[in-house]
Amino acid sequence: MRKTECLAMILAGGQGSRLGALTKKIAKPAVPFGGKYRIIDFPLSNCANSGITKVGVLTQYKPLELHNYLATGAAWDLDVRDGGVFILPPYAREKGADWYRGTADAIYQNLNFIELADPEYVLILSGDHIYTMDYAWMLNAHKENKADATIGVIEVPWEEAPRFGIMNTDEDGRIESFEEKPKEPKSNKASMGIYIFTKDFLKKYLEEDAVLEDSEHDFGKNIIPKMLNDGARMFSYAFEGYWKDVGTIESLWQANMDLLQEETPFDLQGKWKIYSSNPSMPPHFVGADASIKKSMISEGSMIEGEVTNSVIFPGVRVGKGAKVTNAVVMPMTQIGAGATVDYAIVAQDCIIKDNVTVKGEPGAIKVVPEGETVA
Amino acid sequence: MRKTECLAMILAGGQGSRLGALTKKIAKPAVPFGGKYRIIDFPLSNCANSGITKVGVLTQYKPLELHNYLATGAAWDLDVRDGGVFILPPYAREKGADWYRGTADAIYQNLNFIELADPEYVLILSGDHIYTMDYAWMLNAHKENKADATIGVIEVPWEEAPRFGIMNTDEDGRIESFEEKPKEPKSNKASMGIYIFTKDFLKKYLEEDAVLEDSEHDFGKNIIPKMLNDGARMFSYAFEGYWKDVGTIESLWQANMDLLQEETPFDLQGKWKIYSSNPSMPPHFVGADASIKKSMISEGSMIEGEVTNSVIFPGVRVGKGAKVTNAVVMPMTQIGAGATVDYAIVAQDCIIKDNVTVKGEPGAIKVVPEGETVA
Amino acid sequence: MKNVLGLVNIQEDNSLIRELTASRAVELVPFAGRYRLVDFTLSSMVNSGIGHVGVMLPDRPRSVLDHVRSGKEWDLSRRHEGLFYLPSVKVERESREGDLKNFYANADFFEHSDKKYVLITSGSFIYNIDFNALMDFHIEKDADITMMYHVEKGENTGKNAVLEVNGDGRAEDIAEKTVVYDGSKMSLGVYLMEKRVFVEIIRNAYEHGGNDLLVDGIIKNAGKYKIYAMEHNEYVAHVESMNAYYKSSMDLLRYDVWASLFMGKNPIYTKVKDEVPVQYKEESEVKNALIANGCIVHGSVENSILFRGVKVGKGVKIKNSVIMENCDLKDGALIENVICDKNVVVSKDKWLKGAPNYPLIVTKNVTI
Amino acid sequence: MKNVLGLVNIQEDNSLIRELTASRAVELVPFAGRYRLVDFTLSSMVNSGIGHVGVMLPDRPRSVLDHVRSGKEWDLSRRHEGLFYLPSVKVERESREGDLKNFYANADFFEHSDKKYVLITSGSFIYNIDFNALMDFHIEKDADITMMYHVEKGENTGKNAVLEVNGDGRAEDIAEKTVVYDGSKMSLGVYLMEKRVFVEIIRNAYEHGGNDLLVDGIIKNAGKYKIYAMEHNEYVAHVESMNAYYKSSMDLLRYDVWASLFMGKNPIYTKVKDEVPVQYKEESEVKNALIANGCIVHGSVENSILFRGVKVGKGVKIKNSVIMENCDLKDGALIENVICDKNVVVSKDKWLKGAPNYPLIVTKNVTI
Repeated sequence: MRKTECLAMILAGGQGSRLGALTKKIAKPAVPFGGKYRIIDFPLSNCANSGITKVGVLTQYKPLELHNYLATGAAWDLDVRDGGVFILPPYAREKGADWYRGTADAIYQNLNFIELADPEYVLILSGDHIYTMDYAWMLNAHKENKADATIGVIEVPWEEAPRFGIMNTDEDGRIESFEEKPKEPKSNKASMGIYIFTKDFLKKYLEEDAVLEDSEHDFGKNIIPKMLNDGARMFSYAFEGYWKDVGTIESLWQANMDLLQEETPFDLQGKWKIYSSNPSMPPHFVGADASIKKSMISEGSMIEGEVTNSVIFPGVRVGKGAKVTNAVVMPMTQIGAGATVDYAIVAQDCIIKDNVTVKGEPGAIKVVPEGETVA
Repeated sequence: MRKTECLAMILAGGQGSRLGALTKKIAKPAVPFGGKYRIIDFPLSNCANSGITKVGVLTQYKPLELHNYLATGAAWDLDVRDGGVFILPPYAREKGADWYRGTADAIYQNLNFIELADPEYVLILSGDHIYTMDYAWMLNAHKENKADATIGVIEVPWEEAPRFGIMNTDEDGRIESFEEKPKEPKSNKASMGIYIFTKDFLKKYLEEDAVLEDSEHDFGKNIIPKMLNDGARMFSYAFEGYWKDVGTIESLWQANMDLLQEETPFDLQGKWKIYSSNPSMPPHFVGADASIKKSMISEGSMIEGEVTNSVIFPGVRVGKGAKVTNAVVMPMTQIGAGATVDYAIVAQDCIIKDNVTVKGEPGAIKVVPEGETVA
Repeated sequence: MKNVLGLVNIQEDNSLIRELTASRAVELVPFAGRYRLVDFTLSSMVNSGIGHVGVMLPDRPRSVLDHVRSGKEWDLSRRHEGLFYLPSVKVERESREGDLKNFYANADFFEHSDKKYVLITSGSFIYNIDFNALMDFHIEKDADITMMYHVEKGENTGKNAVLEVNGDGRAEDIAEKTVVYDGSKMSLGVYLMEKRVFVEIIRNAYEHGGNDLLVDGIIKNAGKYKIYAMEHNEYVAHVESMNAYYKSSMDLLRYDVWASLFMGKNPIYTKVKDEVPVQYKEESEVKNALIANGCIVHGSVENSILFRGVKVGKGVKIKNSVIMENCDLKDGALIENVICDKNVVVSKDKWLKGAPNYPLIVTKNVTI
Repeated sequence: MKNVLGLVNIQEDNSLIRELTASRAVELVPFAGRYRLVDFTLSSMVNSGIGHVGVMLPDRPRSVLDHVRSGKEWDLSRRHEGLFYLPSVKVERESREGDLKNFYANADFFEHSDKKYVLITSGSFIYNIDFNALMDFHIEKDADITMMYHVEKGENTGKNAVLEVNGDGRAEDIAEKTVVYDGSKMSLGVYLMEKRVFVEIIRNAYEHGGNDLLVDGIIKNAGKYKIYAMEHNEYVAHVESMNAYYKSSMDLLRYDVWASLFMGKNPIYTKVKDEVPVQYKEESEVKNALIANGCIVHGSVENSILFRGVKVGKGVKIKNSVIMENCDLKDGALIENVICDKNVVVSKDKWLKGAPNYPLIVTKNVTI
């Protein structure tokens, strides 16, 4: 049996309440993004491309729908011997079921899963971020530094630093202190919520934290500060490139729009492919009166109207004379003839009837929830 | 998308307390049986051979170990598009987590899984039985009878009938009444715990039953009697052949011994193969002083002693001069030189030291639990 | 359809569309923006519930092996049954042409299969068929062999079998023609029969010197077996000539054809490439087109099909053309009535123009 | 080993064990009760973390395709990378023998691969190797090419390459011999090198008229490249003759050989058949034997290997023999010093006896 060197655990979040209407029927990681992907395709593809084949996905809600989407993990080529994608909802145990009380508690409750896989290192990821990253390099740095913990950091504009968890490091990258949302930041290195821990080290801290009554069982608030306090060898790993939190409607919309720039935020055509469960649809059909500009359009769609500055997912129909601008239109949605959609996210399986207008504005994106009919 | 015509749900039971020491570390369906199989290989292989490719496995305990064993379902060729094996533990929902309160409640709690699969029929199976059966024939009978429910029955010796749920049927096989463990049975047709329901019909009864406070939420005790009471079209489907409950230590041992008869209880060499997750081990090694009689021995074992009337699983070592009789020895267990094992079940990964004796007797089979060392 | 063995016939008969088949069997010619011809019959079989499918390997098998691989995309990478390849067998002192020798060489394999029926199809037809209806028809008619046909509209050139069918569905005549006239019943190269009949036919035909399953196995036996034929009245194309290829491609630009082939309940599967959605840039203009994922469009596209990964530079104009995978059309290029095979590069400001209905064909990997 | 492309060489050179290779390539000869020779190198590659493996298809590819199929059992049925077949390419007017022409015909494929290294192995060696150690050695020595060898005990006939290696591990001489003497360093047919070096070698060797990778690619270039060789000191066998086959089979009846090949941390994978455990009946007697699942044993077996699904009737005596899959030895049969290929039936009370060390060979599907 080949040993799992590094096991990935994706914190796929709670109810995703900041995404509101989009997570009514599906878990946050399954929310569509970028014309054909789901948010979770990014960390999963990063894992596959980094050679990490065993991945646990921790989710509180709607695990079945997620299970159906992830299936055997074949889409990400993770259906390998000793690998695979495992959905880990908080299920009933001998002592009864507990909700995940925080990010650290979610990992704690799945320590038996980790022990079964028996890795040397555990990579903890967040399910809310869009980025491409080779975790193998970060793991190498962790090993070279003989670190207990390595935390992915990205330099953010100084004025935004107070919104993040900020790492203060020495010149070797060793973390000297950590401040959660500091008013006067000493550094602009923000934690990306990507951690590599040496397994036994992590286990010890999770077990200690689990019994503390006044802990919020959160990595950023409790675990990391405690580790630093104890003088553990903790290093930062600097990431450069596009990295975007899509935990809110506005940021999800903006991240979709980012893909339409002349220079896309990461090399979409490159070797680092983002894999996705494929819908087996034909090339999209463009009608005789269509107009498409500055947009991304996926397979199986049928465009007869005007699409500008928008992201269109598989199986969408845009009727004659319809105008779709600054919009994200998710799979299988139909937009009727003469309808107008502007500054909006229209979720899956919606019907926008003929000549209807769905209009938001910058900073107040209009959302049509899954399965709705707008007449 | 191909539609799932018939979805199978395997009730993989509670803590399997009647199997005691054997289910300390693994769920009952994962208990080894027959020299290389696990109990759940039988219903799963029956499903695969019957053309049923989507299977839910309902278990309360140790779902991770079971998940690891079932993996992608590839061993049973169930890793197909629109198919697969789904482990369904009682996980946390919006209203908090509930234990499965009975067989019917277990299905009720997974109605959303059933709705997602959207089958016309639901086949409900038990995870404690060893038998080979083509469910496709039973499904045909269900359709031809335009039945609401079809129940698999087997004729048992009249004197044993009081231990079973007994079906009284008319000459067309339509069930007229049902008695749970009748003192004076009117028929010897015992329920096998195999049900086919038309999905909508089942759903209605499960939803009605779920809110009844005095119900035990059990198919045999509550659901079936209520359906009969309402005059539903319920038919029996007669099964002929080997069918054995392995829910107790004695019956598990006996069912293993049944395989050693001159005429095996079902055609082990036939077309109806029992699939199993394969350990990739070589042919077993028989030493120069070994003696093997009336036994089943699997791959990867090394036999140097005497094995008589026993079932030996993969990777077992039987040392020189050891005597193993009337025993079931599960994977990777080592039996030292000169040791004696008689009327016993030795679970996985045990070590029986040299010259030690493990001895039970008929009716009082000795059990060595998983991972123990007997010195 | 659990008791049916599927067999996909790959003939490598590339006489009529030579430009596209220099490096591949005709069944592996790219079509419809992301597919190969063989995808259509393979997907139809799988969608009909056939789980054991043999694909014949031509003498030059690389194009088949590269595309079909393990069969995973058709859900045919299985432990039991699933996909298998029928290698072309080199019989010593064998000089016969045709598909019969390959079937004959594998006859023992068919004989040992535990399936009751075989469904033989050709890898070069374009359709999306549920074969369950064919099986019902076959059983209802108590036929020995059941074929399928399509009533052709307009004239169609290329080697095709044409049927005469009576009111009951019985095939009264089967003949191979080089032109199919309007209203003729064109065979779809589909044969359903019991395995026992199939083995009897190929043994008999081959051992009496035959070459071809259709001619020597079916046509010459028309008196001996009860042959029925069932109509398929949705879209069908048979790519037997460059003209037919171009015409069928242009057919796809009609919404009803596109929707009936691809958007019904049964998808057509193909090798997945994980390409990104099409990126349309500021100045793009697109009308009446099929555009596959992975394309980047700066210029204008009209009445055309772009395969996966095509780059359309600024000011490029594409009209009435089929541009295959990974072609790179540099700024200012003009392309009209052209079929570009894979990986063609058209340099800046170059013009390429064919005649209407006589497209110019640019072979693979060429830079112009 | 993510940056390594694995290539399994299948040569179909069946000159020396002709009786077992009439219907299969030598690499597909059954061995050790449930495996084929090629399983050993394929499993070693996969266990070493190589996920992209090409298997060369011989002219008669059926035995390879039937066994390896989609590669699923080796975990090589993948969407990306995984298993691929290198078809034997028929170059027109090509009369050369040897493996070089196949490598040459696929040179463009290797060139386009994004892997840095290639590991070429032969499908006819029996070993269980972790190639990670080889890669470490290759990098440490800064070698152009690294081979592997085994120090032979006793004399071994058959065509084998023998190395002279200096204290640093540098190969000072490589020669092809027909007898390998006690203490010689026998090549395991393993070559690790950068892809760029590999393509250079096959292009150069083929274009200058070469036939054989070892002779024309490696031996003749021994001065040009830095060739190192690493020892593998666990069990190795090379089946180059019927004698070697029989001897290696008997080797497996030593517990240490069986345990070192199969019971370490890396399993050997093969096609799974879901056979039941061996059923020993009342009167069975078995000593010093390897018995595969699916066998039913009524009689006595000594110093022998039974493959999957062998039936041993009452009163049957088997001694010093290798009995392959699904043989049926009826009551009272006597078998000594025999190798039975698959599906052999030995009738009631028949005797079959070879000489010690010169086993009698019974070919496939025969009834005696």
